Amino acid sequence: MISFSNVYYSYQKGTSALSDISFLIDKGEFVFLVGISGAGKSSVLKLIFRETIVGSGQVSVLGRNLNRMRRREIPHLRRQIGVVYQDFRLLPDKTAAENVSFALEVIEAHPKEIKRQVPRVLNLVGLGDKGQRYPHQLSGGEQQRVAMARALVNNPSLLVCDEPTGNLDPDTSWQIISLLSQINILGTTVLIATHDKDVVDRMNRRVLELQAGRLVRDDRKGGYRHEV
Amino acid sequence: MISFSNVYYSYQKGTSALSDISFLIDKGEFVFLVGISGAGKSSVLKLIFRETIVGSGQVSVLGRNLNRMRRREIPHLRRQIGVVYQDFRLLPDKTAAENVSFALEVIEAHPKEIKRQVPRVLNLVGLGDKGQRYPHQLSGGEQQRVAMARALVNNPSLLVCDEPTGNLDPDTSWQIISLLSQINILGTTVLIATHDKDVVDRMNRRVLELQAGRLVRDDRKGGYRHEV
Amino acid sequence: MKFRNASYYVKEAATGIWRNRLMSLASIIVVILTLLILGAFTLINLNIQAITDGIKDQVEIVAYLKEEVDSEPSLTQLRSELLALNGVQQVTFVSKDDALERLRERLGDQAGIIEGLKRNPLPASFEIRPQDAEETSVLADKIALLSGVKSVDYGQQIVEQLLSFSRGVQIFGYIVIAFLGVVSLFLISNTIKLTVYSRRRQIGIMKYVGATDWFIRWPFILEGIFLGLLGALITYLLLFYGYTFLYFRSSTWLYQNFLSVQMVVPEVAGKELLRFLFIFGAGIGAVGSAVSVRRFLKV
Amino acid sequence: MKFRNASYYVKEAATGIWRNRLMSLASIIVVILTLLILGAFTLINLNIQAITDGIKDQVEIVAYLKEEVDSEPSLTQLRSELLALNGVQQVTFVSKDDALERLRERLGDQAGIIEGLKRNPLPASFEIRPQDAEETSVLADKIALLSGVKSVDYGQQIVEQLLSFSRGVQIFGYIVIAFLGVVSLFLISNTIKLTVYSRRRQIGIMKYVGATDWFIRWPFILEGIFLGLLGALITYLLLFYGYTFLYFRSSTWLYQNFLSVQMVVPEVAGKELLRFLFIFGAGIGAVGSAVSVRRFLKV
Ligand SMILES: Nc1ncnc2c1ncn2[C@@H]1O[C@H](COP(=O)(O)OP(=O)(O)OP(=O)(O)O)[C@@H](O)[C@H]1O
Ligand SMILES: Nc1ncnc2c1ncn2[C@@H]1O[C@H](COP(=O)(O)OP(=O)(O)OP(=O)(O)O)[C@@H](O)[C@H]1O
Ligand SMILES: [Mg+2]
Ligand SMILES: [Mg+2]
Repeated sequence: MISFSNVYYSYQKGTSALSDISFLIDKGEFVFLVGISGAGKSSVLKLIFRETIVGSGQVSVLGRNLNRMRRREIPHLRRQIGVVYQDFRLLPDKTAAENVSFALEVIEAHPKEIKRQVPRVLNLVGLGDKGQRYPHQLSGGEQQRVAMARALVNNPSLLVCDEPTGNLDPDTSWQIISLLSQINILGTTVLIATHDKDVVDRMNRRVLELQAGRLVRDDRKGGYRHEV
Repeated sequence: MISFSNVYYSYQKGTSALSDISFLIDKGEFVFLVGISGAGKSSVLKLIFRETIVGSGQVSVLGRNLNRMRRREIPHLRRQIGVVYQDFRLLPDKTAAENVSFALEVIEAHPKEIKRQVPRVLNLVGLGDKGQRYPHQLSGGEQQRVAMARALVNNPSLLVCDEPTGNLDPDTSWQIISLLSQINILGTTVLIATHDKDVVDRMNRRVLELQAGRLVRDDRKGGYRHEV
Repeated sequence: MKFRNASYYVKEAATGIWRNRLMSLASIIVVILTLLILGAFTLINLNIQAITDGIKDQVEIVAYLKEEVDSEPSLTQLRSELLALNGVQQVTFVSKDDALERLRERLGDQAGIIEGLKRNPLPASFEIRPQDAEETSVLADKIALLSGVKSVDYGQQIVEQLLSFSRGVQIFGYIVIAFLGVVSLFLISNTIKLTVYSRRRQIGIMKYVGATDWFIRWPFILEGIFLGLLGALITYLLLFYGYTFLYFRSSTWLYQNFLSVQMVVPEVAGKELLRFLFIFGAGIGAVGSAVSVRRFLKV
Repeated sequence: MKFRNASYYVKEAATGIWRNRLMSLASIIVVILTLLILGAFTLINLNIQAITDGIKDQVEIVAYLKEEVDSEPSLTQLRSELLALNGVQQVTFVSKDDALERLRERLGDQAGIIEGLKRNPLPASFEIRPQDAEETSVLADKIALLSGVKSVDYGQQIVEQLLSFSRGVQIFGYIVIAFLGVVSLFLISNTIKLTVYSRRRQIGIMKYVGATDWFIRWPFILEGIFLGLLGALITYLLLFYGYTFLYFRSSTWLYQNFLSVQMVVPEVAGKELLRFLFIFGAGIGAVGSAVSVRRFLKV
């Protein structure tokens, strides 16, 4: 599903954001990506949905080598990946419902399908009654959940979430994570970059840990901290 | 320092974001504001730094009645309050250091003072080496810490933080909270809206809890959840 | 643009225009203002061209006849020879008496001078109007060679000045229009660039959600076309009614006062204008939008 | 603007311009293009006014003298009477012989007619140039009343047409300039509004950090002034050198070909232009920025 081999990446000459990262995520896995602030989690995710392109090494996602992907193929990749961005990236002049339906419009879903799916996912994230609000009319956590709804709506085969519960209280966080877990059971591969110790510990799933751009841990079933 | 009495607020007619909120925060206190996503935490904070104005009831901050404050007095209020916004609100075309120094420019601090203070606070939040980066060149947690540095830099008598550790790992979060606690000891009043259960539990300070826009708890020394 | 998507694109364009009202308004204002300048000068140019063409029409060659040519048959013979020449539009005969009469008029207060004459010394002449004023001198040379023609006069210097002047004015007019056209193009596309720039983040976000370039581009292009057309239409109405008003207020005055100048009738001017404005407006709108979006699609 | 802050504002304005290069460039382009149109038409207008003034200068009143006025003293007497009249600029005497000579020239090919005369039937005359062409008819009436003057002629109809025409052209010129001025104003301030709009969030953030309205406004105003001045300067250089080039290429040609028309010398035209462009550019820049920022300050 996702394979990194000897990936190096740097935003600016001289500095290095990722060094020699190699890992493999199979179809159907549920993986946490942890590490302190600035460790490189978001950078790893950006490489997966091709926001940036590797410096050296190989990245392949969904069976496709991203190193050699042409510009016009990128949209097709992204349609198969649901992404929750750390900074949400909601369209400011579209309502919550429109933001979600946009993800269906781009895959040219049938209008009827759109009408059915959008309220369903908004309900899933607990925003059934706030579809007509614009992003600036929602609380931080509500915006984050709209982003989650948008990532889920077209049943992607890979879900990539960057800090999806940063603005959510523990209870709501747990609901969202449970939702992701259910979706995972239905076959979607899930990769979550997070700082939420409770969630990671409680789920006890595979954990990748980054430290200053290096992969320092890959536990089959682990917690937020390395157990000694 | 801060007093709310019978405050009601609603963003749109018919709905209500805050209902009948009354509380008092004294000089030198350290207070957590908790509640599930959408409970109204940010709304309370917005009333304090006068982003919005009460529907009915009285809000006074730093001894001034905000209900009767004139538009041109608002900047003077805000200069005495350090705010960490939930969505950071960094100036995108200024570097991290410039964002921080801007808070000193507006109070017309002496250039020498600015030169001295800015690196000091950036160091405090662990970004001593990233002052020359633009916000989009920083990780989510780094941006959040720049926002924290900006709030701290002019030694405000009141610090208001909206979800200041949402994008930070537990260790960094704890460092930031410890920093706030130190500043509090030096006399600054601190009010933090947060979802971070661990932090609230560990600090064991005063906790205000909101539920659907109502104040349901005000513990002198409490945890994230109400102890029964 | 697949047909299934067309309605989506139109809807997107419509909401885009509405939700970015400030931007849309700004674009339309720029379209209207620039096209107003451009259109106004097109109208002015149209009239100037008509006037200079009118002036050219007044160019005439006078062929003075030899004294011996005065019988009806020989005059008819010469007239048909003249009409047979290439580029002759009209031939008028001026008899010796006509010529004297004209001179009398021309001299005005000094006409007394004619009374002292014993016999009419003026020759009869043919006045020849050339089809194309530019060909006057060539034609005059040919006429001079005809038997029966004593001498030829077409005010060489004046005609040449006139032609040179009208050529100058025409070229100047076209230069001004071209200059204004280019400027309008820049101004409009510049504004579109700014409005698109203010939505650059959104374009990026759309790409992150998996939209193809064309999926993002079409609504912008439709917006551009619509705003361009609307701007062109408003400009057209302003100009057409403004021009018609002016026409009825000043055309007679102009005609009476100068050189029999007549303004181009509004219907004719309007039709030209309409086509021009619409193509220009919609064209810039579409192309400007498409080009402006491009630079933000690279994410 | 306290002096202590001035350097901060200037620095802010400079970095603002640089970090928003695209916007700054767009603004400058608009300033240049609109001022280019405005400036070009100001130059055209300046020249047209000069030409029509030149035409007016050629208006003349001819006072034909009675036969009996032919002695030196009586002529001197009449001349001084004419010069004593209000509004007379210049008086030239044309003797009977001069008049005949002129007629001969005027008749050209038909001059033969004069040879048949026994005596010169033309009167002597004074040609009077009025100070102000508009006063011609009043002056002519006064002259007609002088003893020794037989009749007065100033081509009433032609002069009136001419005056009416030059008045029309002047008014038209000023209308065009005013129209272009207003349009430029809108276009430039519209662009500024758009550039400020793209920074509206930042303005809001500044207010949240405790900046006063003026603290935010000054850098924008300085930016506006700077971009306005720079645009005006570039426009000025383009127009001045373009005009000078044209002047040297076509002035002689114009002079030789038409009505002794002469273009306004570049130095004179340039000075007018410079002051005009600078005030206009800097003014719109400053006011446009200040006004545009205002609406985003309300947070
Ligand atoms: N656009 C950029 N230009 C330069 N450096 C960058 C850029 N984006 C990120 N970085 C740097 O790369 C490093 C890794 O960033 P990344 O965003 O991957 O961290 P992260 O693990 O997601 O952190 P966080 O938990 O704070 O979001 C950080 O030191 C950051 O400063
Ligand atoms: N601008 C707005 N217009 C309309 N409704 C709003 C607006 N801002 C917030 N709301 C609503 O008011 C309620 C309280 O919002 P608030 O931002 O105070 O919540 P919060 O406690 O900060 O939540 P979170 O933890 O998710 O940030 C929410 O239901 C939200 O949808
Ligand atoms: Mg990150
Ligand atoms: Mg909030």
